[in-house]
Amino acid sequence: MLKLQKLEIIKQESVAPGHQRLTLAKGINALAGQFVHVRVSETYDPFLRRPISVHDCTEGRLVLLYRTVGRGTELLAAKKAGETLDLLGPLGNSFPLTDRPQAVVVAGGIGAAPLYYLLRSLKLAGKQVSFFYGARNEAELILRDEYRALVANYSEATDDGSAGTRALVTHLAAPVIAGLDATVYACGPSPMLKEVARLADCYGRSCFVSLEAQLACGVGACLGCVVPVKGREKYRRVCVDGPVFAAGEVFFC
Amino acid sequence: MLKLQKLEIIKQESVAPGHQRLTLAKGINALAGQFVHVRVSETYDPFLRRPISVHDCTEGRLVLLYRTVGRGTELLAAKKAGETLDLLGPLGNSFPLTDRPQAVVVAGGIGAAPLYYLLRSLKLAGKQVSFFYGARNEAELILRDEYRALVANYSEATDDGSAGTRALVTHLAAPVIAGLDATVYACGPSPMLKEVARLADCYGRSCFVSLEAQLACGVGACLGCVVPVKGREKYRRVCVDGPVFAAGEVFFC
Amino acid sequence: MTVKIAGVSLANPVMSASGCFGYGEEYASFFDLRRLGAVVVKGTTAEPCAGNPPPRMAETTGGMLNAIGLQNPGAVAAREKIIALQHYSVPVIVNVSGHSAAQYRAVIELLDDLAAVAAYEINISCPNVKAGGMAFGTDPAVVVGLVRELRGATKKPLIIKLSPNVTDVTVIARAAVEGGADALSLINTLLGMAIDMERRRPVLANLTGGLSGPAIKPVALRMVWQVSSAVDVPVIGMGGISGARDAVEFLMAGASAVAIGAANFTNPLVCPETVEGISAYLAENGFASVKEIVGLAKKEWLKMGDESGCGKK
Amino acid sequence: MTVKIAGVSLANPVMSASGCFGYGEEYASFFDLRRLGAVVVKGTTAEPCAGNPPPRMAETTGGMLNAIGLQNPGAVAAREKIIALQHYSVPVIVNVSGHSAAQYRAVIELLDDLAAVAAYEINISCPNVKAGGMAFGTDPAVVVGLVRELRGATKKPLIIKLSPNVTDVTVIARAAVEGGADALSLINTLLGMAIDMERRRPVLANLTGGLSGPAIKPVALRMVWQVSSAVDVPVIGMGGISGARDAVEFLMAGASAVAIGAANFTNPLVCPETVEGISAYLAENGFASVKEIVGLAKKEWLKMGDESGCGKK
Ligand SMILES: Cc1cc2nc3c(=O)[nH]c(=O)nc-3n(C[C@H](O)[C@H](O)[C@H](O)COP(=O)(O)OP(=O)(O)OC[C@H]3O[C@@H](n4cnc5c(N)ncnc54)[C@H](O)[C@@H]3O)c2cc1C
Ligand SMILES: Cc1cc2nc3c(=O)[nH]c(=O)nc-3n(C[C@H](O)[C@H](O)[C@H](O)COP(=O)(O)OP(=O)(O)OC[C@H]3O[C@@H](n4cnc5c(N)ncnc54)[C@H](O)[C@@H]3O)c2cc1C
Ligand SMILES: Cc1cc2nc3c(=O)[nH]c(=O)nc-3n(C[C@H](O)[C@H](O)[C@H](O)COP(=O)(O)O)c2cc1C
Ligand SMILES: Cc1cc2nc3c(=O)[nH]c(=O)nc-3n(C[C@H](O)[C@H](O)[C@H](O)COP(=O)(O)O)c2cc1C
Ligand code: FES
Ligand code: FES
Repeated sequence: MLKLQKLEIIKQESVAPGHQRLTLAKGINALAGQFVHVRVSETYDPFLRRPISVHDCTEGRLVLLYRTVGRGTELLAAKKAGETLDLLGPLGNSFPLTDRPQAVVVAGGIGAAPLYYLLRSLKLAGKQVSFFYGARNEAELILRDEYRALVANYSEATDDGSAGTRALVTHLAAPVIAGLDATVYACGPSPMLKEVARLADCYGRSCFVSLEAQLACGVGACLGCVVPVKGREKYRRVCVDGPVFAAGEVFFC
Repeated sequence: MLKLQKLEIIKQESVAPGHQRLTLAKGINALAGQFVHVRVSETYDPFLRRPISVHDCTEGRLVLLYRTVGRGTELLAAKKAGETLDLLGPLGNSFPLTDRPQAVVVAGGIGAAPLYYLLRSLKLAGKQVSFFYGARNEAELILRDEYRALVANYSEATDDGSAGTRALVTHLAAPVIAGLDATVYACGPSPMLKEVARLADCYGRSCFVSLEAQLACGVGACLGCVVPVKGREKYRRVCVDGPVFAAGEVFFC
Repeated sequence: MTVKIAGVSLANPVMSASGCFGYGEEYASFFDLRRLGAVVVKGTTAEPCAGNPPPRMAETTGGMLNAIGLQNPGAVAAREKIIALQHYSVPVIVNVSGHSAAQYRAVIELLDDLAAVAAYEINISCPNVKAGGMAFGTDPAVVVGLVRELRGATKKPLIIKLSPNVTDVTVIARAAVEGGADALSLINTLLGMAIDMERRRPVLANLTGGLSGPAIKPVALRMVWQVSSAVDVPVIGMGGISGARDAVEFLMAGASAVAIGAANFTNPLVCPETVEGISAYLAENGFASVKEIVGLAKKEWLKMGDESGCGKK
Repeated sequence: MTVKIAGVSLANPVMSASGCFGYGEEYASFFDLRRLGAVVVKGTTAEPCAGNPPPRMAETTGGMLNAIGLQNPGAVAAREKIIALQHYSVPVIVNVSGHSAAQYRAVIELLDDLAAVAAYEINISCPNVKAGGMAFGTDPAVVVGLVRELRGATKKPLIIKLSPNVTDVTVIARAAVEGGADALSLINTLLGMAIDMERRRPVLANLTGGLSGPAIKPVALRMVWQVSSAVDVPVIGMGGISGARDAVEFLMAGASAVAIGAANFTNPLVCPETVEGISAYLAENGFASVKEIVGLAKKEWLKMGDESGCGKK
């Protein structure tokens, strides 16, 4: 069901400084964890598409949540409601559900983006969810009220204590991962993922992480987006073998 | 007085299919024949600025008239009132006034753009002006009513006879160049300029033509925009030695 | 729209470039691969190859660097993928890579019985493999020897893929033809580098990578012109082609067919769109076949004289 | 911000690249030329040179082709322009071109008494002159000979400007140093071509031209890294620099100073903006001098080890 299409932008909101939420017209049905590959310019500068996770999806209506970190995301942020967006997707695999009734979800910064839809999906599947949201400071706990509204067990951590506990989010999550026979999901910076993976491994929890890499094709053809994995295969592609990987499978750089 | 500045776009109008008129906020004072060098994108694709003649100028307010022929001019046309434009200018020399009380002005297609301001300047200088406006068809006689309103002696020629006389504009102008001791000015496609120059030479009229070339720097530094000239110098730069040249000085390609 | 390259008949002159189209399966979900002139598959080595460590890619202005390092499943596994491609009844060209003549030969021997393989493209120009690879592509004596050896290994057409990272590409082109090449393809990527200012180190784990995309088109056009003027075998042109306009320029510069690489990543439909665009161009301009525009710019160039400094001296 | 190149002290590491800045006068109306590390003037030949017929330029994706063909007023007229530049008390580096060793030598002899000339940049790499020019830049024996001869002609520093259109740029770099070069500058333009589809012929009257601009940056960075690793003299890096970020990347790759060419055309203030940007970068990151970041990426690179396939093997 790979699709290349142009969808109208329904809404483009600035939800926090440097963070945008973009709602698209109906057209792509995606699962939590998948992403779309967006052409941000009609020229060749920038040359490549930009991958953005599905933040939410209802009846084929995608919502994206993204941080403007460079020219590509800035060009995306400059697009207005009514304009169309050239999209490839949905791409990639999705967060797997397991037979465990409990789930622990850990987000670091903009890594929260794909986890919103995961939280919704886990709830729909009847799971009991604990969500840990970490960021540098209060301002970077993007859409915290919406995340908080979604789950009963919501905890926050910031590096500077401006919101929630002043701690690494993994320190907050550690006792729960240790104590609860839950499936663990995480998305965020590499050191955070590495620590979540270590904790999950330590307590024998199955754990899934969503990874990032520089993508080119986004469809598995160029072999540019690989991450090192354990075993004979050595490398796997983030764009089609991921972005979600079993934590035990990958090396964290 | 070379200036690099950003000026607000006051108005961006489509005056005919594929033709735009753009009015800028106060900031650049130019003479008829000069041009501005416009950065159409903040990226490097397209890489170079685009030269556009001054269509009109009153008290530092520039008006540009341009045809969308490629990506650069399309990007320019996509800019809206309220946005700013990165401009270099005014650049180049201008149409010289002579001691002759009569002037013949010949325009071919979008070559009319800089001649509007020239017609106004000639009138202000008290000259008697005959204007010949040629194009492929009626639709390409851009802003014909405005040009017509400006001069008493207005004549039109089209290739297909859809407006004015079905003839080459040079055929219309020929008897007047022959019969009138006037200074001749022209802007348009190369074969037209060549013919105007030939006629002017034939009857001993001084004649000035505005030339085009692919520009890079626009300020005389790169030597990329030269046209072949007669005499020892061999080449002269369109951007600073022109765009207006004495017709007898240049070779027409 | 048909063209014949090295004895292989193609429905049109547009191919996918090696390494940018996998073994075809990924793009088969976007369009019918029959619409292509040929599918050129990923660089295939005798043994499976894991490729270079990541990061393998960096975006650059108007292009990208890659240092994939020839990751591929090896010729034995590639057989299955090539057989699967038969479903689309599109000519398959196998891009062959190796670190020694023996390794190149081994790939051909492992695949030569496959009717699905229409031709081999011998990659003597990959900048991302350390032993051999690029060395093959820069020394004319080595090129003659390698092509001759492979010529002896198969009856199928041999297309030699040239590196742009040389002082004079026509020297290598002539060497390949002397060795028995049926056609030449060019250009492979330009050797480049990217620096990560924040991390204060090279972006690519392999240090250098190959530059492709629209940025390199002028270099590619120049080499296609040079090589197609220097040899009598057909040239497959590539390097920065992103649509029919670019493709027509390459044909006019002397290419008999074209391949599209990195542009697939930006626009997965670029190949079929290019086919349609060339077809429309030919029809609108009264050309009866692709052949009529091959090298057209050279003919015009020869006709140009000195017109008082306007144009050619 | 000061740097010392081949014995010349510069207020900062940013120069204008030859041919993109005339003799300085055009840009003097945009900013005070004192803000530059040095002005490198247009390629100057012994006799006046009219250059190539137009069209001389073509825009390409992320860059441009030029075939100016060394139009310049000749060394005698250039004297006046160089003397005029003294008003700005900025070091002037004269880019010297010719079709034979004798012609190069003649330029130096005509200018050597000028105190305003801080150094010569010997252009052995212009792709747009037919006799000589590029030939000088691609043969190591010729390079040693030429540099040695010019070394004998002047006491001023000699900067040799290298061509990227070679198989191994370090071979030419070593030859230049062997001949007596005080510094090397690179890269000159990549040889390219553009085709005009409508007119069905090459865009440039000269057929080929030199490619510059952001498109070539990855090739330039790679060569700067290679050459600065291969020789002990300072390297002036250029090719696609359009701001402080690019400049810092070149410095980290091993350049001791940088030059900016085509980007001046897009942004006439790019040179002073780059100076300010580098200065801000140094301050924000706690570097006391430019020197501290020269080659920094190499140091980081050497430190990188294999971390389970993440990063360097
Ligand atoms: C599968 C996937 C899903 C993603 N989902 C989201 C999301 O939901 N929201 C969001 O804000 N971001 C997401 N990202 C990251 C996003 O793709 C990058 O931030 C974006 O591509 C940067 O483009 P730019 O032009 O703005 O920045 P650039 O100017 O290209 O670079 C700015 C910085 O971002 C880094 N960067 C550039 N491209 C990538 C990339 N493809 N992946 C990671 N880092 C990159 C660069 O190294 C640099 O440090 C996702 C990435 C992947 C691979
Ligand atoms: C001094 C000067 C004044 C000009 N004034 C006007 C004006 O008032 N109104 C107007 O409509 N146009 C004017 N032009 C032409 C205008 O600059 C070009 O049409 C424009 O640059 C094309 O850019 P593009 O990206 O849209 O087209 P491209 O995609 O770059 O090219 C489309 C077509 O335009 C031609 N072209 C591209 N650049 C130039 C150029 N710099 N000069 C001439 N032809 C070019 C190409 O060969 C091609 O055929 C002027 C040109 C010069 C040199
Ligand atoms: C990601 C990637 C992988 C490539 N792999 C190969 C390869 O395996 N063998 C080969 O001969 N060329 C390979 N190439 C080179 C392309 O086939 C092509 O020659 C080059 O990219 C120039 O064309 P382009 O600008 O259209 O991409 C690769 C290019 C890219 C971008
Ligand atoms: C229009 C133009 C003219 C040039 N003329 C010269 C020259 O006379 N001598 C020379 O050594 N290099 C010349 N160059 C090469 C530049 O100095 C520089 O090496 C090259 O353009 C790469 O840098 P850039 O990408 O910043 O332009 C010229 C480049 C351009 C674009
Ligand atoms: S981005 Fe091409 S394989 Fe993943
Ligand atoms: S455009 Fe550079 S000299 Fe005219």
